[in-house]
Amino acid sequence: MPEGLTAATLQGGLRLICLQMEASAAELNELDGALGDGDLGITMVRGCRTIEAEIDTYPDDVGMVLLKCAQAFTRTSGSTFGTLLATGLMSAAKATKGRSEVPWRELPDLLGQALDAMTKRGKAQLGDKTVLDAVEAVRAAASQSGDPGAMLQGSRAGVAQVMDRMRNLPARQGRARIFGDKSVGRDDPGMVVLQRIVEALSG
Amino acid sequence: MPEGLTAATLQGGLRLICLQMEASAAELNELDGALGDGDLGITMVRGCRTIEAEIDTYPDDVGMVLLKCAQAFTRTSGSTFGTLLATGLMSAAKATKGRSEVPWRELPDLLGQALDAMTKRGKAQLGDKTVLDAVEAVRAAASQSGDPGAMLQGSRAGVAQVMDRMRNLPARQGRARIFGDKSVGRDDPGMVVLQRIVEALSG
Amino acid sequence: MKKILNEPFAYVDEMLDGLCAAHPEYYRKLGETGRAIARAAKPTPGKVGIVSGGGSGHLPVFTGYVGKGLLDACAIGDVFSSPSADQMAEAIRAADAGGGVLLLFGNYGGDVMNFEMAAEMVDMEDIRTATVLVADDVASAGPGERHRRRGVAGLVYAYKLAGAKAEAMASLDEVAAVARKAVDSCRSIGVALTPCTVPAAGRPTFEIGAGEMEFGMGIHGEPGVRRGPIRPADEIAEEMVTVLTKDMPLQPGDRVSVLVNSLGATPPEELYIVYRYVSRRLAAMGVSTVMPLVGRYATSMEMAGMSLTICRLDDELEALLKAPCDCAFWRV
Amino acid sequence: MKKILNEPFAYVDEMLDGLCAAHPEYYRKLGETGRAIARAAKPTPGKVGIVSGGGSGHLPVFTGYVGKGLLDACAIGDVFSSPSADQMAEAIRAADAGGGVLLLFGNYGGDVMNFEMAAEMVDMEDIRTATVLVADDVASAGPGERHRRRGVAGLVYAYKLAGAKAEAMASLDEVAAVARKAVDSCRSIGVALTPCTVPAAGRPTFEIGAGEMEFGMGIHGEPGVRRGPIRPADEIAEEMVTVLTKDMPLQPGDRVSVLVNSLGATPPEELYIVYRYVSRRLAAMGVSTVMPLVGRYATSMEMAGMSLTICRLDDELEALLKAPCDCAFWRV
Ligand SMILES: Nc1ncnc2c1ncn2[C@@H]1O[C@H](COP(=O)(O)OP(=O)(O)O)[C@@H](O)[C@H]1O
Ligand SMILES: Nc1ncnc2c1ncn2[C@@H]1O[C@H](COP(=O)(O)OP(=O)(O)O)[C@@H](O)[C@H]1O
Ligand SMILES: [Mg+2]
Ligand SMILES: [Mg+2]
Ligand SMILES: [Mg+2]
Ligand SMILES: [Mg+2]
Repeated sequence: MPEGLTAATLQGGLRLICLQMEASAAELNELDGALGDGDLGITMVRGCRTIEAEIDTYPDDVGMVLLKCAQAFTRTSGSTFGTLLATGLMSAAKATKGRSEVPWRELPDLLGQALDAMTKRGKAQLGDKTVLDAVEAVRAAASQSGDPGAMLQGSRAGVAQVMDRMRNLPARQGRARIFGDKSVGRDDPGMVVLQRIVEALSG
Repeated sequence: MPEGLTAATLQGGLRLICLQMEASAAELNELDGALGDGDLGITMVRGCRTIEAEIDTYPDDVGMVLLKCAQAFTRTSGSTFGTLLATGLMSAAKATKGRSEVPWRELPDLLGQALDAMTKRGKAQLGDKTVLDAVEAVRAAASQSGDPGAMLQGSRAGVAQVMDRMRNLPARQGRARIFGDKSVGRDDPGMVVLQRIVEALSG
Repeated sequence: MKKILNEPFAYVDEMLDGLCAAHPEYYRKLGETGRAIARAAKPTPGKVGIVSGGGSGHLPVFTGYVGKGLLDACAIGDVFSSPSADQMAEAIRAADAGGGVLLLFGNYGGDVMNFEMAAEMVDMEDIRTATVLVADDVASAGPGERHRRRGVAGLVYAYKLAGAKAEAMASLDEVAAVARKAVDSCRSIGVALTPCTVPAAGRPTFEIGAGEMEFGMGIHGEPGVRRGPIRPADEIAEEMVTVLTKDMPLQPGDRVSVLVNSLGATPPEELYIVYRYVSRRLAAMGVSTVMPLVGRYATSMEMAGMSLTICRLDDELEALLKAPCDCAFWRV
Repeated sequence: MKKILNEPFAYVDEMLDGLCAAHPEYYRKLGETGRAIARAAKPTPGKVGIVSGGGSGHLPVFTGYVGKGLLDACAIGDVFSSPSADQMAEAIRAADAGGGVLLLFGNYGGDVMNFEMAAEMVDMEDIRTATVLVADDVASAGPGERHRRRGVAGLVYAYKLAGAKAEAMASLDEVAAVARKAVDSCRSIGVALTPCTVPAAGRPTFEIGAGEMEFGMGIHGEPGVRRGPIRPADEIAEEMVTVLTKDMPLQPGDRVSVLVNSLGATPPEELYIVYRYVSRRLAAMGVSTVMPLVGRYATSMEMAGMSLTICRLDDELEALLKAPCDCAFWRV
């Protein structure tokens, strides 16, 4: 087992995520439909299908693979989540460009930088009950250990925790904000996407 | 009592008609509202108010009085009934221009000419369940006698008769035609106007 | 149907006040009745005048089309009601510049009667008039009874073509001949999805189920040829083209203009979806489309639905269609 | 809300097909995504390009305003959804003629994010961009937070004024400065009477009682400031003028243009009734109205309601407003 994230490991992970998104599309559309325009599943599926169609041609360069993933979303979606995801991926791509392996211990920093880029792009803050809070939970868990398996276990727990904590708060960003109190008691759909991704990766 | 219709007699009759139309406006609007645009009472009241406002200045010329009446309607209404009434009045005005008295026995011919003009204008036929049928009933009654009182009595009966006869036929002209079978069993609103006029004149 | 208005009986007069206030460079309200509108500019001496008119509630029809290359004056009735003969006569007088006046309007009983009467009035004042009725709605009578058809969006082509001819200083006979040719070359068919409400009446002009449409319905709610479930845009467009080209067959090599017109609430997005199909369909027949019009050209206030008009062109009509025109609602 | 369409997911692409088929002299679809539209004519070398974009369902906004004296290119999203950053980048590339490109669009989260990302993309290709957000809806945030306001019909003035400046071969900084001045000079407020339906969602954007209106509601159904019974047109107009002039006080002698805009179903008749009041009201304040716009300039498909925009003019803005422009929906 390599000491870090290789392009091959990344591709394996992407395949798992793509499978999961096909399975979760209806759930995500429905969650987003209750508080928004109902396209979150569509956004994820479109991006993932573009990735799947190209993945065999991806180069042995972690940064380039991440860039391709970012582009899969900027090409197929103008929805907030797609754009934020692309923003985060782009940030990580820049930091890893030209490298065929990235040590696991660099992951928390990469996630932190991605989070910064996403925060700047979306002008939301931690605590606003968005995907940002879930990303932060993953970053925090990843910084607790150098082992990818432990990172994933920690992320699962961390994301679940932050979702529990925020469930009864009103949404403060995006279309869901328009629905105000209707969002109280409901999970943020963007956080659910991250939860499904972590679940897919931890098998 | 003069041998015929003078401008003064005509003015007296007009005053009675104007009073009657104020009283019948709501009824006429309602009848027309069921099978059309509900403006028949408005049409009559607008024309009559214009007549009332000017009647004291009318000249001693039967034809000119009739012309003024016609103009009262062309000025205030574009609705079918107003235009047909004006057409009939105009025809009678032309035939009596410059005369201060018109013998009663000329009345059937004047009505016949007015009816022809109205028929030409509206492109309807006798039997189509319109005001034309009521005018024809008045003309027929007027030709039965040279006495204005008897003419009016005959007209009352004749109009009532033709209305009874047509009540269960469908409308074939104007907006009422659109309602088709809904018009069966209902009096034609234009015939009701003539009925009220005859009633007003026969006191 | 919700409306933004004041007193319903003031609807038309307030609308005309606003129209003339917003566009004094185009429209001038004539004194006596306030229900006749003429071009702001004085008529060119000798030019044939073109006058139209009818009930309100159809903007840009009728008043909106007063402008260079289109109408010279217009008489405006209450919503869906004919203006009076006096108002028409006033419009005719304003449009007269010595060359005679063409009365060009839709084939509705009240309008026909009143224009006839108005023509008699101005005839006594030595204003020569000619009358051409627009009767383009194929749903309203069979091909053998074309003179009984109602006038709908085909008015727009009649105004444009006759207006351009008049602007070229043609004689009254020539302008009337072009108007007649325009009417002969136009066929329209509409589909209604929702009714509208006449302000003074306060109730919808007809009732229709939530999932229904009526093919061939008239712009005032006159009954159409068939009511049924709303169908996909392409099927509606297909049926419209079929009906129109059955009534006026087109040959490969023919040139037409088409008007895809909203009755009011139907947005341009939907009109373009329909136009997309119509233009392909005509191209497949070998018919070329010239200067298509897509938008709200002849409406019924907030009614949802659309109409398709096909106007067959020859060299003369094509040139007239492309000639300049200018009013607050349309510029070529 | 009844619609004439085919597959809801094809709504936007079919609409764009029809738009480009009907007006090839104005609009050209760019290859890759089919969701970027540029002027049919090649850009003048050195001219600053102006690009806008946003969700569909607002015609003529955004795409309709691609044309001389207005926009150079536009990216088009699904109904009420931002286009992607790639589509925006494609529009920017098409608009670039070496003088840089102004990104001029409404202040909506998704559009802002994607335009930012697109600007970063083309920056790597050495295309210079400047961004100006239109944020004119006074109902959406207080005067202290103007940058948080949504962009609505004020877009039309921003396009027109910046577009005319760019046509005069001004620099990117100068064009951006005019756009900023336009945004600073515009205030809008809307009133909604009925919702509309996003085709893919198939249900109305909000619910509202039969006799109710919502003052200050956003064009996508964003909550407004007050819901209540529908009031007479003059009262609505009075409240609108009051709200706008409180936010942007006007002095006797000031010049403004006003846009009385339908959200879609509301017919021009009603807009003119409102304009009639607004113009008198402004005149009574000693404010003169220049080139008023009355019609459907920024819509939400078949939504009923209207908005009022006041744009305060100085000599420069007045001249730019009156400069020529030409697209399928608007010509000056
Ligand atoms: N400003 C923001 N910053 C960060 N995340 C946001 C922001 N707005 C929305 N989100 C996230 O995006 C999710 C919705 O994504 P998406 O459906 O793509 O939005 P839309 O379709 O409204 O553009 C939300 O559940 C939330 O997690
Ligand atoms: N073509 C016609 N010829 C003769 N009379 C007609 C014709 N059409 C309608 N009428 C008469 O006119 C009456 C309706 O008048 P009115 O309300 O003025 O019509 P509208 O408002 O539809 O123009 C009918 O009741 C009928 O008597
Ligand atoms: Mg969404
Ligand atoms: Mg979305
Ligand atoms: Mg009536
Ligand atoms: Mg009437």
